[in-house]
Amino acid sequence: MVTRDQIVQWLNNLAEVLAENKEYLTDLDSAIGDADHGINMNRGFKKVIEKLPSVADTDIGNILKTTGMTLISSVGGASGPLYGTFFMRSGMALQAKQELDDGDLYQMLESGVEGIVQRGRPVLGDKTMFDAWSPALEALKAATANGDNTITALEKSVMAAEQGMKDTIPMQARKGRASYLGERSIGHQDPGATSSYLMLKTLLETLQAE
Amino acid sequence: MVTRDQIVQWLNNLAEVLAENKEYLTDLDSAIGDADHGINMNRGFKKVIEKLPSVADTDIGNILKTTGMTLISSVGGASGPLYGTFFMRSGMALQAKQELDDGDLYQMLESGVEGIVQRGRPVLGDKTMFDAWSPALEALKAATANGDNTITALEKSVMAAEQGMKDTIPMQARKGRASYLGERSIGHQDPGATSSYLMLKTLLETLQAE
Amino acid sequence: MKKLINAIDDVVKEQLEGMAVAHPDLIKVHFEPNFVYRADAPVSGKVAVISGGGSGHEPMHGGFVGMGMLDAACPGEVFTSPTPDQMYEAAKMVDGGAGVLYLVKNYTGDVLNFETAAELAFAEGVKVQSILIDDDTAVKDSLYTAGRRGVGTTVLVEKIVGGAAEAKYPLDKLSDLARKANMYGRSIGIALTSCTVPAAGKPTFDLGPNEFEFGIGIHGEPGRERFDMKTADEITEMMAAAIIDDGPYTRTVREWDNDSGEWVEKKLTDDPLKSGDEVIAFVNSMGGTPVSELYAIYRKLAEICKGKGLKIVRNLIGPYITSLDMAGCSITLMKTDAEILKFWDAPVKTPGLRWGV
Amino acid sequence: MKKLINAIDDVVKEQLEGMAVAHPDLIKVHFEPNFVYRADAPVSGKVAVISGGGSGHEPMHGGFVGMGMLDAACPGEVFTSPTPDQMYEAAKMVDGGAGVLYLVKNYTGDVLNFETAAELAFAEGVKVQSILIDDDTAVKDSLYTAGRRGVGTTVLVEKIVGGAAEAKYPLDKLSDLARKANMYGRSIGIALTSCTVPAAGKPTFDLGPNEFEFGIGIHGEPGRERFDMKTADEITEMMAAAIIDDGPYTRTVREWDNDSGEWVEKKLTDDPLKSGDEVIAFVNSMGGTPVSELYAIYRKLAEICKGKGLKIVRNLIGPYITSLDMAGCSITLMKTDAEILKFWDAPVKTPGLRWGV
Ligand SMILES: Nc1ncnc2c1ncn2[C@@H]1O[C@H](COP(=O)(O)OP(=O)(O)O)[C@@H](O)[C@H]1O
Ligand SMILES: Nc1ncnc2c1ncn2[C@@H]1O[C@H](COP(=O)(O)OP(=O)(O)O)[C@@H](O)[C@H]1O
Ligand SMILES: [Mg+2]
Ligand SMILES: [Mg+2]
Ligand SMILES: [Mg+2]
Ligand SMILES: [Mg+2]
Repeated sequence: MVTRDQIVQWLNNLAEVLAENKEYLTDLDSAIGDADHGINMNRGFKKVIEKLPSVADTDIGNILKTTGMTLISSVGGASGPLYGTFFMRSGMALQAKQELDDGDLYQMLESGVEGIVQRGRPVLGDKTMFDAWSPALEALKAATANGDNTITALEKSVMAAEQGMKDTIPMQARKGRASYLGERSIGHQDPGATSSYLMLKTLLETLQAE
Repeated sequence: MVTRDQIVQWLNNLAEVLAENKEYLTDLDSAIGDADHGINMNRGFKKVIEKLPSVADTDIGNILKTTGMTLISSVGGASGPLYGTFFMRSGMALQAKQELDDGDLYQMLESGVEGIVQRGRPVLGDKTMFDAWSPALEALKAATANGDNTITALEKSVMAAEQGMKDTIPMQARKGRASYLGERSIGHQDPGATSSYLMLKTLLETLQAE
Repeated sequence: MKKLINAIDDVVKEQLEGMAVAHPDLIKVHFEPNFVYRADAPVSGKVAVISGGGSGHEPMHGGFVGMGMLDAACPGEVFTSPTPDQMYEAAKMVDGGAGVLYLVKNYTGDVLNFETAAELAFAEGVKVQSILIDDDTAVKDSLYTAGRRGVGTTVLVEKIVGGAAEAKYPLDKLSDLARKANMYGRSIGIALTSCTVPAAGKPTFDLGPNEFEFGIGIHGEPGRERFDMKTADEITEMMAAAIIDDGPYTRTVREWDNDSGEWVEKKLTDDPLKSGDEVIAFVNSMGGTPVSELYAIYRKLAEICKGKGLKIVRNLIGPYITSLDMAGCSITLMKTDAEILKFWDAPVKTPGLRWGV
Repeated sequence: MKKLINAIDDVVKEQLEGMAVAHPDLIKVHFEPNFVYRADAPVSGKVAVISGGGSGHEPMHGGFVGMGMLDAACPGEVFTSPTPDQMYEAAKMVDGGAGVLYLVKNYTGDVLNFETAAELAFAEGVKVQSILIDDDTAVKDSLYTAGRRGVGTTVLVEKIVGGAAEAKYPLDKLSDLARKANMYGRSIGIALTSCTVPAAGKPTFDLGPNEFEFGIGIHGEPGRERFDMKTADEITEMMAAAIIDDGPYTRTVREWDNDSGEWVEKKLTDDPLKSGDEVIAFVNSMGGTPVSELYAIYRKLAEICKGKGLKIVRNLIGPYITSLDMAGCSITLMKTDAEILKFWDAPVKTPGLRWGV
């Protein structure tokens, strides 16, 4: 079972991780984008951290929705509406929940990723955050079907996300700003796939910490 | 006696010397001015060379006046009207002359320098071309009074001009663009004093070549 | 990095404050969320024209707010799309009852954020439309990319649509004009240097002392290709060819249906320029290139257009859609007709563009 | 050096050609000698206002030729004063019978060449006057220097005097206005980078990555002092202080006496700005600094002026008197009165400045 406090802890940890990786993500974005992804994510999650205390004792659905709305109104760029929608949708899928079983956890991520797909319409191989999420979701589903416990299943999912993130390196971008570079986008890791991997990895580490 | 052809030769040689020293004069001007003195002088004397053939068989006065008018209408900047006036005045002092005795030669330079003074109103120590001309004129006058022949007298004059030029190095400019630099103008040789020295030195070398 | 700025986090805010104190007769600035709006907004019975995008392109968009052009502009962080709350609050502030037209440069971020804003505004009972600007011929196709970027044509569309809005065009007709003007416009940009994003502190890309980037956007992205430096004439020829020889361009855009309250997809194809066309020629500085060099470009461009049978009937030359301190320029050619010319010539009074009043 | 130019010797000529094809409705360009003049010149019964100077300051002066501003502008080579034949031929072209007023920036070269031109024009029977612009507070005294340089105030004087000339001010009254406006204006400039003169091919001076020059002119000259880089607010404070705390300034100018046909010397002293004064505030880019940064400067400048009791009644913000591609800016404050304001507000229609028509 994942508790409400663990979700809050995840978001707090994520803010820290994104602050630490601000330059790294920005550097990735300067190679094939406009050098702001780390700055964007950091600005957004700083705002999330400011907002969290006021909703931390409501339910998980509301916490995630608030996170999504905060990201939407503070990040801007492509990642703002994409991650904003991710959290809005995951929150909507978990209305009134105070804790999550394995099914809920999968539901949370799947709904979030569905939100990304609906907004950005990425397909596999476009060299976007979706290239990290899609294999991560599949791995999580397979592991759960396999009877793995939450942590083990998430571990497999994070490994898949990492692989998916790395797989973006040889891809030629077809969505977002990197697509303008055509072949020159090849050879660089997608910043959004990287932040998505960090998101999932931080969730795992938060749950492991208990 | 200085012949008309020698005067024409002087102007031709001067054009060459100024072309060779284009970068040198410009570098001097970039230290305390606007990095164009060599470019200006070169542009002007290229035009003079174009014009010369059409007046080369008139008289020295006319040749010098044409030189002056050409400089005025092609150089611009401070040096254009100053050197332009120099040649206009020297030409006016030598109306109808076909050759120059020592007195005429002095007259030519003195009238020219008077023109500079009238236009630019420099005084000694202002760090301008006048700081080369003034001692040069004095030395020429003294040498002639001393009974030196033309070449010897001019040699002394050139040496004085060189010294005058070098003496501009420690001066703080009080005229022209370099004056804006205040104390920062100290330690640099004045570009206009340098081109004036070259002018006189080329006259000497032209006369020596016979 | 040397810039006339204070704390990096305050760059956008302080520039907006400067605009507000400089032009109180023309504009007002709202903070949190940030937007610039007409001092006399809302203008009753007039469609409100709103644009926006990342900061760093000044005078666009904030400098184009005022009579005859934009009703509001929403500035994001430097090179980062603004957020839906800015666009939505701006719409509520300037809506004069005749609806709101969003002019959106085609970048994933801008498109996604403006879509959300349009949905929010519609939900509040405001009639909305959102027209995409996508004119950058450096992006070849829309199938394997996010589609052509919105660049120089944006300035021209904002002027023309702003003029028509002032003449009380209703929302549908105004949207048609905006769509047409966008489809009539084509652009290409080059960079002699990178720009430096204040928050990054260093140039976004490196260019050798003898290189230039061809086919850049306006966000310091590297371009389509890198070449050894060439003369102004040669560069102008390459740029003009990119625009004039460009084939038909097809893309699918999403526009809002105010009846069904849903997005509908439209497939749009614009035709190449052809001999006999009358055009507005726009030679733009990316920020670091002085206007004198733009005239060298314009000189050659005029010659090329003449040779190709394109008649330049109006022009605009200067820094209007910039990329911070980047040295470089862009060329936009927009085909015109009587309607476009009429509203191009219409009076405009904004901090960045002013004539006829 | 990377610039959008062709052969270095053609830089000025080709930029003029570009201007000519870009603005045939406003201006014409004469070559050999080079000058830009109003398309409708001569305007009968109106004093012709002529300025000029080295190229590299665009849009000044050629961009300010047109209705309500200059009748002609004489561009020299880059940073080199034009020659008397340009000024004299321009005068003959635009003289509408009411005489010619030369507006001359105070540089030795400009002064000497314009003096010759005035003498030539007078000899041809044209009534002339020549008014000096010398507003750069970076130059402290006029005794041990060539006197204050003509910088930002030039743009304002050209606009104001151009407006009054359009209103048919006679030559004497127009000269008085020009002299007054010059004496009301004070400026200071800073550079974040050098500029690069095309013919020189390399930056005129070197500045470290963390340095700026204070008190520069507009010709790539180094400034009065070099400092470690500071914030926009700190730099604005230094600049504002240089202007506002500047004491009375005295110089001797030479003006033309049309009766005696001779130059007469005049000793002029202008008063410092004082609390209660109304001013025009002009924040200018040296070429490489984008307008967004100018607004950061303007924001602080407005605050300082308020604190000092100076009321900014008009402003101008943008690249108007530049130094090629130099990054940096200048501030000009000009005291105003009803006469100055009236002609500042008067309609103007030039390539570089346009309002009211
Ligand atoms: N259409 C899309 N669908 C999914 N993800 C996208 C899409 N477009 C861009 N992205 C993601 O957004 C990331 C860039 O985010 P960011 O740099 O914050 O925004 P911007 O590109 O507006 O500057 C990319 O690395 C990519 O992963
Ligand atoms: N008032 C003056 N009187 C005499 N010589 C002067 C005066 N002002 C400047 N000069 C000379 O002119 C030279 C500069 O010439 P140049 O660089 O061609 O013109 P500019 O200063 O207009 O760029 C200086 O080095 C100085 O010798
Ligand atoms: Mg980015
Ligand atoms: Mg010089
Ligand atoms: Mg961005
Ligand atoms: Mg010069």
